[in-house]
Amino acid sequence: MRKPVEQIEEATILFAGDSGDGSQTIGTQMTETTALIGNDVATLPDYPAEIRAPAGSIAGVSGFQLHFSSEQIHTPGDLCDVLVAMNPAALKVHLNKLKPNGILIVNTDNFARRNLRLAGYEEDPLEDDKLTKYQVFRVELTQLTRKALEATQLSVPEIDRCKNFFALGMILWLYNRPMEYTMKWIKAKFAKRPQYVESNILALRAGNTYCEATEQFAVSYDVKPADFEPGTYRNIEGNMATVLGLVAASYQSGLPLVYGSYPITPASDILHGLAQYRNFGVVTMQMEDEIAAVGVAIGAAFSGSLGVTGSSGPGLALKSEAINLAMIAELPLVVCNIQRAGPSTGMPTKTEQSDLLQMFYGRNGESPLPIIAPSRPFDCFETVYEACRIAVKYRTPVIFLSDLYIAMGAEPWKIPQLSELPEIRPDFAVSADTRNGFEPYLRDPETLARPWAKPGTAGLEHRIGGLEKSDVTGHVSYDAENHQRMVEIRAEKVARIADALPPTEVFGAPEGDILLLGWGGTYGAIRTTAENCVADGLPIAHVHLRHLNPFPKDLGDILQRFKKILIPEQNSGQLLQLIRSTYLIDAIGFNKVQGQPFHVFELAAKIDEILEEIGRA
Amino acid sequence: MRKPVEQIEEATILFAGDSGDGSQTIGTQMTETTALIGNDVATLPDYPAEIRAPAGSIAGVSGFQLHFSSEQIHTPGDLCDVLVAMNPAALKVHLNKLKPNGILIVNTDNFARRNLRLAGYEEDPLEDDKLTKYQVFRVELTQLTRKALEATQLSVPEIDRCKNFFALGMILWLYNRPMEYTMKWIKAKFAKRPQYVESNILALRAGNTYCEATEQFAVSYDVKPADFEPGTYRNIEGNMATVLGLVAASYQSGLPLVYGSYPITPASDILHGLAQYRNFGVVTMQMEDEIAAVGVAIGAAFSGSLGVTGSSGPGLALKSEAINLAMIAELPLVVCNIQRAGPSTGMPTKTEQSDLLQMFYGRNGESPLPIIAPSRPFDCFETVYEACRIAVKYRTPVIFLSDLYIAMGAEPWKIPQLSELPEIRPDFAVSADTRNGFEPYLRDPETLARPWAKPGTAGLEHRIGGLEKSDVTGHVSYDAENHQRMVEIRAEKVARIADALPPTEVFGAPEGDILLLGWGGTYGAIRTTAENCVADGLPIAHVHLRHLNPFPKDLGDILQRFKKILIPEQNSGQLLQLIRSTYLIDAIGFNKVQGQPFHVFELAAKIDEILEEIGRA
Amino acid sequence: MRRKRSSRIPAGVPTLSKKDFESDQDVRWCPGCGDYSILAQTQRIMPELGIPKENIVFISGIGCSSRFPYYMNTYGFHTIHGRAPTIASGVKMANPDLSVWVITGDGDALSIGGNHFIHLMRRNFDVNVLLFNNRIYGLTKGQYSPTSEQGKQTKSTPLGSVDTPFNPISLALASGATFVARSLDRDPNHLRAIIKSAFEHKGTSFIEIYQNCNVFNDGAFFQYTEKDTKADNTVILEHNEPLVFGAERDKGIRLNGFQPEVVKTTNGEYSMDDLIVHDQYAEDTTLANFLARMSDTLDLPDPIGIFRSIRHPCYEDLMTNQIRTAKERMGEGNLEALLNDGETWTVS
Amino acid sequence: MRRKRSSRIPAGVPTLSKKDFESDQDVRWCPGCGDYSILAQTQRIMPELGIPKENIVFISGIGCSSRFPYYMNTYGFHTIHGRAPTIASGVKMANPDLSVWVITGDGDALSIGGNHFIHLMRRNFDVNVLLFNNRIYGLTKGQYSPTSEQGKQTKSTPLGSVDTPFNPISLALASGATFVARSLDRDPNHLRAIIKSAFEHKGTSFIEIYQNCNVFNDGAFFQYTEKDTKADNTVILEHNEPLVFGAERDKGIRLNGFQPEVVKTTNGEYSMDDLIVHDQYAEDTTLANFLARMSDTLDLPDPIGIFRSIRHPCYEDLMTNQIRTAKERMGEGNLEALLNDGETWTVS
Ligand SMILES: Cc1ncc(C[n+]2csc(CCOP(=O)(O)OP(=O)(O)O)c2C)c(N)n1
Ligand SMILES: Cc1ncc(C[n+]2csc(CCOP(=O)(O)OP(=O)(O)O)c2C)c(N)n1
Ligand code: SF4
Ligand code: SF4
Ligand SMILES: [Mg+2]
Ligand SMILES: [Mg+2]
Repeated sequence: MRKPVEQIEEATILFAGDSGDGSQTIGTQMTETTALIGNDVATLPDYPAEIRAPAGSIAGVSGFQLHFSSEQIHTPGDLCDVLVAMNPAALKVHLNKLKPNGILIVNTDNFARRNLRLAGYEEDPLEDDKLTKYQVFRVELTQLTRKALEATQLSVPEIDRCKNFFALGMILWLYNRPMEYTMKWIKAKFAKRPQYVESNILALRAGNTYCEATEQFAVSYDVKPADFEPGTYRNIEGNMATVLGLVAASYQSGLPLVYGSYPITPASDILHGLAQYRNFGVVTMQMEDEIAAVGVAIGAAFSGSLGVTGSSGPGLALKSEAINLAMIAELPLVVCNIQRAGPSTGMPTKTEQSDLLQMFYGRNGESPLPIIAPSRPFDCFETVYEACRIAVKYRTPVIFLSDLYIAMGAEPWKIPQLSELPEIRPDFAVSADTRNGFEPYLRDPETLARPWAKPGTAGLEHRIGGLEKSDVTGHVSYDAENHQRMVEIRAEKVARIADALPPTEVFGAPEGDILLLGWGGTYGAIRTTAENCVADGLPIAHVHLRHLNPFPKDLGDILQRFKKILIPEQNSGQLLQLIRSTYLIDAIGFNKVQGQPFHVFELAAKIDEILEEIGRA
Repeated sequence: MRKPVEQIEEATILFAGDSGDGSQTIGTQMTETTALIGNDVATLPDYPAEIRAPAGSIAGVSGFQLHFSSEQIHTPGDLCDVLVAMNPAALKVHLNKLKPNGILIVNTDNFARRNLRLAGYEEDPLEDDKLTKYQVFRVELTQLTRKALEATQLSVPEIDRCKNFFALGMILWLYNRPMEYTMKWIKAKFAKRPQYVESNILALRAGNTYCEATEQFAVSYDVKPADFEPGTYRNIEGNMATVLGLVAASYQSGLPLVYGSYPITPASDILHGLAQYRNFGVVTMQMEDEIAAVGVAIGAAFSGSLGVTGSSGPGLALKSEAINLAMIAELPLVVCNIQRAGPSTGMPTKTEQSDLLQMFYGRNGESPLPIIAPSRPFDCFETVYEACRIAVKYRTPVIFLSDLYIAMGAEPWKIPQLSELPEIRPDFAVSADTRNGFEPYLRDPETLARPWAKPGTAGLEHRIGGLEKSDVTGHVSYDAENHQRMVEIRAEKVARIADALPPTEVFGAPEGDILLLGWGGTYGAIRTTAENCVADGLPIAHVHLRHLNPFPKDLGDILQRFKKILIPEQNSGQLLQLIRSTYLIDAIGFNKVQGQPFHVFELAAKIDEILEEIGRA
Repeated sequence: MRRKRSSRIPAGVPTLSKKDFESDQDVRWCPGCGDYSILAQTQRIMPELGIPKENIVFISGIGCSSRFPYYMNTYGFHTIHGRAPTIASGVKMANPDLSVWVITGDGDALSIGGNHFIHLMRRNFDVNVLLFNNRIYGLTKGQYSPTSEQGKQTKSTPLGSVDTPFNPISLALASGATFVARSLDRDPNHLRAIIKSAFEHKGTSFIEIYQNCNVFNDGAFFQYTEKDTKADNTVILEHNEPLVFGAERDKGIRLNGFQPEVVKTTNGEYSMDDLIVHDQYAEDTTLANFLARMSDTLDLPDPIGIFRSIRHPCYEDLMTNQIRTAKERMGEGNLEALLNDGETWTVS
Repeated sequence: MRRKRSSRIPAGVPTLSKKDFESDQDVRWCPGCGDYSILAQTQRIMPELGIPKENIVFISGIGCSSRFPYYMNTYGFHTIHGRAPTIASGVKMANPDLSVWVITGDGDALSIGGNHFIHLMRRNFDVNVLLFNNRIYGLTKGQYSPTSEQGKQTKSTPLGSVDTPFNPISLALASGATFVARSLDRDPNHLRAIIKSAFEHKGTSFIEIYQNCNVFNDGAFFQYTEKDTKADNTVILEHNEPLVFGAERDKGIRLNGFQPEVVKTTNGEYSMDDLIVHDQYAEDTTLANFLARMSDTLDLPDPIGIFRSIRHPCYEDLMTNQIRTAKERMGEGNLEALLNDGETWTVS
């Protein structure tokens, strides 16, 4: 008879194992299925260092955390209800993330002496009593999988590679999810290798029936669909949303997209993604280095295409001189920086927000640029589209400042209607409408944008370059007053972008004790914290900035309405710096520079601390 | 009979002509002579664009301004007493710098139609009455020179090239200066071309006697020697002082100097200067680009040499990734940035202070570096020496932030005694003094500096790199807490430099209405202004920062003691930004971004304006 | 002549003259600079190329030579030091119909820009590269460059430079350049002819132009450019012609094994048939490499003319083909479909 | 063997073993990666070089291959992408007594680091460069590299790459490299021998090592490394030996004019004497260039071994000489005198 099913609101599962164990695969599959049956989901893949570590070692552990709920959620969750540990190293690394009394599933077949030593365990943790505060399920995953697949013609290594699906089968059972989506995926994935289709599906089923059959689990759980606003949804990662946003901007503006890049973690997937869309006329150029990558994008922009380049911190450092050229040449250009943990090579597979000031100031001379940042995976679509719109409208390079956490995280995305996408009008110059012939630096009085005249247009032949140019004519000029004027115009042009921005959304109390001010990938943790506070009736609000340069015009007023401004950042206080100097407000920083996202409980604790100070609670 | 001599306190002379006219040469000679007879001097060479402009054109005008006095002075002067205009273009460009009733000497032979047109004059300015408010001296400089040299065997072009010395002869007479020093210089300079020695000396004498003989000048002037504190002096340009400071640091520390560079205006002269000193063991490497230039300096530092690299803004942008490597590797390195007008290629021959924030933040991740700036030409010596001292003591790259104005300006320098130079101790690691063998990231508890173990030292073999490293051992680490700790340690190490800094010198009122806060090349103009205010009994003071990161510990208190903080900068307000965010003070910026230094009258006017506001005067 | 993409002037439209290619900016180089001649020859040859000037783009880096675009009344971009090849690649990729010209110097192309230079060659974009080699840094007032002879005394090397110079022709060949040539600022006719062939070549065309910097490196090439010495120190390369040189054209170059030697063709011992015959269309670069090195390692005369001219597919064409075939196979991209691609679900 | 600066182990001191060169860090490459073999051969050959390990420095850029220094128990610097040659140049210049090794990959050395690579070659610092050529970007998980064959399908080029690859040997030769060789991760004995010769060569030594990336580009070089195909697809270069290859060593390469051809040496028509004889000490690079291109443009077998090995002065020695002679001429620098140099005046 069917085992009892318990209704719960949400759950967090962490799949962890050796890089080779396929935790990322089953994590993604569980996410897909869960999203498809209507839960809200948020994920956090946690890769080991770029380079493959020895099998079974601590450094080789790869994890995938999935949080799903019948309510709206914004983070992959602080602690987990279920931890699937495929080997001792995975247990060692992730046990601290499992809630007390949480479910721990271990593959006992991998707990041989050698594995234990590799993980740095003196003796077998499964033996001693360290695990008593959890519900431990010891499963001979390898053996069971082999048994299930013995009929197949596959070699033992091949069979063992299927054990992750056995684990997935168990989890699907545990949360009452259908196997069909995964089976569909397996069939597509191994279309060319039918024997693998069979084997993986066998393993999946085996894991599922194992739970049904054995006494292991008394109950299973069900999480009802969340209520989303009507629309068509898909699950999407940040980098993929960025890819789609760029293609959309090209499609809607009619400007062919030329993406110049040089591979670097975590930006490479944007190059890989865009390279798929030649049928959209997308040109991707993998160049010899980051300088060449931005160079081709600038050249393309000069030719009248949508020039885009993308990289991460170290690459941005190299691009800075050329970006500065595009700035003074006033050409539309979109520069994507998918931040990772620095400084220098740093920790390339970990997340951080420490390039903000580099984007503001990492160029010689006075070189103001618009900077905008996405707040969550699906927001990359809208934000990068906005970057393209601003670049084209104002004829300026725009920095799209994403980060590894958003780039690799996934969540459901309500697919927009094309009609909802703002218009992007290239408005190329077609004729010289001034008495003095074509004047490449004669500006639009409203936006201060200069004309975009592409080669091939008769009568608009002109020369631009990196030397200071005289207002209107664009000829080289060393004139003192002209230089002052041009420096001011370039600053003013960026400042005016704020004129056309919508009012800033303030979540929570319109005024009160604490304003949580954030930007980028910290959105999920901050918003969840704010929601909890608001639910507790605390006078707290959350503002999340998409536009970092220029700041929204109403920001100053909003800041005035709160006793304390708390700025959580995954750096040592960069937005903090800018807010303090701009508004002369004694804002407080809450800084975590660990390559890991904020936990909601960390933020909550900080807020309590501040409330203490200002004498509440 | 000798004409009357009038005693005056100071004078400012501007030599201006076509690039080919040799104004720089005679300007420098007048400076040398004037300094040698004991006046205080300050100079401002004003070059045309890098590239040679058509003879006689506005763009081709080259000027050299000299200010000398019997008192201490700090600037080349706002307006001039004498303008020597060798052609109409020079007149056009510089006439506005001549004081009312000032002396204007023009070479009438160059005022033919063609020259006038080139200078954009409708009709001859010497004809109309625009010049009535000046004492105009029309001299057939070319003809007179040819007459004086007709006896020589030289060709007419050769002869004409001597006319600048004719002009110098006149000026020397006008200010009662001896010709001997110039003659000595001419003899040395043309040692291999005796005919030129003769011709130039003839021209010099001719100019001199011309004044004596003709009615042109009724009186001549005399400026008594200034009283300098006892010592031996020489006249020195900023870049030359930088060269000497680097050689001195190498000499005193015993660390061989390796200077890696790639030519760029205005930093090239440091490379040229250092290349002269092979006998000091100085290695200069002109590399393929700025990245290679900083690369060899880093390699040299790793090998135990004094690694130094130098460039200007665009070059610094390119070096930023590698500087970041040196930062995380914690190697001593000195990075010289001789700022020029940006953004991008900008105006390479003009001065600016707009790279300050680039030096602070132009690197990915959290990458704090010490930044120090010289305030005047001779100060480059002490400041770059200090940069070397800090780099070696704290094992960190240090930014030496000079600018074109200081680099090319000249003034008398009291040559220091070697005994006055602070000690620089390499303190190389010689043995592994820990139980666990050598630990490359085990720090000095006071400075937080790590050991400097150079290859070749047995037993200290170790590996470093750009990936995050674990505290103490220096092994690669992706550990979350370790990363946070390392980020904090690197920041703290830089912060601690302030512990050992002397108290900040406050010139003028210890407290009061306005504090003029400056850094770098604005020293002269600000100090002169402050001196005038103080003389007028105004409650005004001047603090000039050498250390920009970290700020002196007492700066905060000092700022508190004034009603208004005025920060004059040749940028759009970069130090201003840092001061506002650090001290939450509503400091005011006074910003001039014109490629030209501040004038004292500009600053004075701004101060009056502020005093108005706060209701004084 | 090979087909070019650059769209030509429709018949009937009045053809252009040198004047049409002169911009309104006054030319700023030192009097006597070799750059003037190169500019003049370029402006003179342009009308003969038969493309409207709005379809022409000159892109340069930084240096005296790189001021060039300001003086051409076409589209132009004076970019940053060493990066012109990258920007030119972007321009050409974005609009293959444009006629794209890169103007660069020995420092710009071979020092800071060395990497972009070699990668441009291997990608074979249909652009023309004019390298003004004056063996010095002119704009920064006289430091040695990667083509300066070893031991050169300059501002930055008072005791002489210690590095061995690059041979730009060898470097271009090794990088896979499909058109490699050398010409002289002081031989206007030859220079114009070479520029024209470069234009007609489909693929990256590289021309090294010996250029005199009379201020900082005067006479660097006089042995190759001046009447009295030219004939004995240079050999003019002509396809299918033997390597003959000398004022009396009585000297030739012969090969035994891999060892070349100079022989007299007049004393009966050797005839023209014994000499190396130039083949600029050879796919294999052995001969071209030999010619490139003749004057430095073998002190034979210096070859002037076209070393290599072969047809390889261009980057922009291959990329454009990928786009065309992708559209054929998958159909013109449809954004709506793309956004709704993959597993989706609908909430109503 | 030529004299080296690297100070040798004094007689009597116990010589070292492979173990001495293994660091305490566990090696992190994918199981089966060719890098393991290269590391092992390097660690095995080190003791034979007879220099104390504290005088050895390994410098790398970024890439899988560039992790190498962490595993060598010598001084090491894992720098930034493409810049290892510059840092190595600084290390060697600052202390010519050190034995300096550059470890790099095809992307590190030829893509982002291409410019430093060619400039290192022309400066001829006495450093040894080991380029692990796996024709792919390993660390970033499989994009094509500048040595990947045209049309290569990778993550970043799903429809195939459109650029023609570099030939690293040609590029090194064109840059003036004085020692150029090729070896294989799967031929330990040959690899060790080549590494040793590279060390013994005074000047920049460049070794291209074919390395298998079994994860992202498996089998790229199997035709050259595997038993069954090796003999017919490679020719082993030996100084003064004819170019003979084939399982039966019955095939040879002969030249007529500049046209090479493969001939049978057993059917009587041709003998060994007709074949091209390798001369690795030739100053002129014509032969070396021909060998470098044999397999790409002429589809002849791929040469393995030393292409070129000649003696040129090293940058660091020329610079050191300038310093020595300057000191001789002007005397040891005296700071006091320097500061007081030129026109001075005294105020008392
Ligand atoms: C990033 C950067 N580094 C250095 C410079 C300074 N610079 C300008 S041109 C040049 C070299 C010029 O030499 P070359 O390319 O041979 O051109 P030429 O002036 O000789 O025609 C240098 C070093 C610069 N403008 N930008
Ligand atoms: C400035 C910069 N750009 C890009 C990267 C990303 N990256 C690291 S290694 C690498 C290429 C590795 O390929 P290769 O040099 O062939 O080494 P392999 O991994 O194949 O051994 C790239 C693009 C980086 N670390 N730094
Ligand atoms: S410096 Fe030389 S290259 Fe530059 S313009 Fe003058 S002569 Fe020509
Ligand atoms: S990715 Fe390739 S090169 Fe890198 S370690 Fe794995 S097998 Fe070796
Ligand atoms: Mg040059
Ligand atoms: Mg590789």
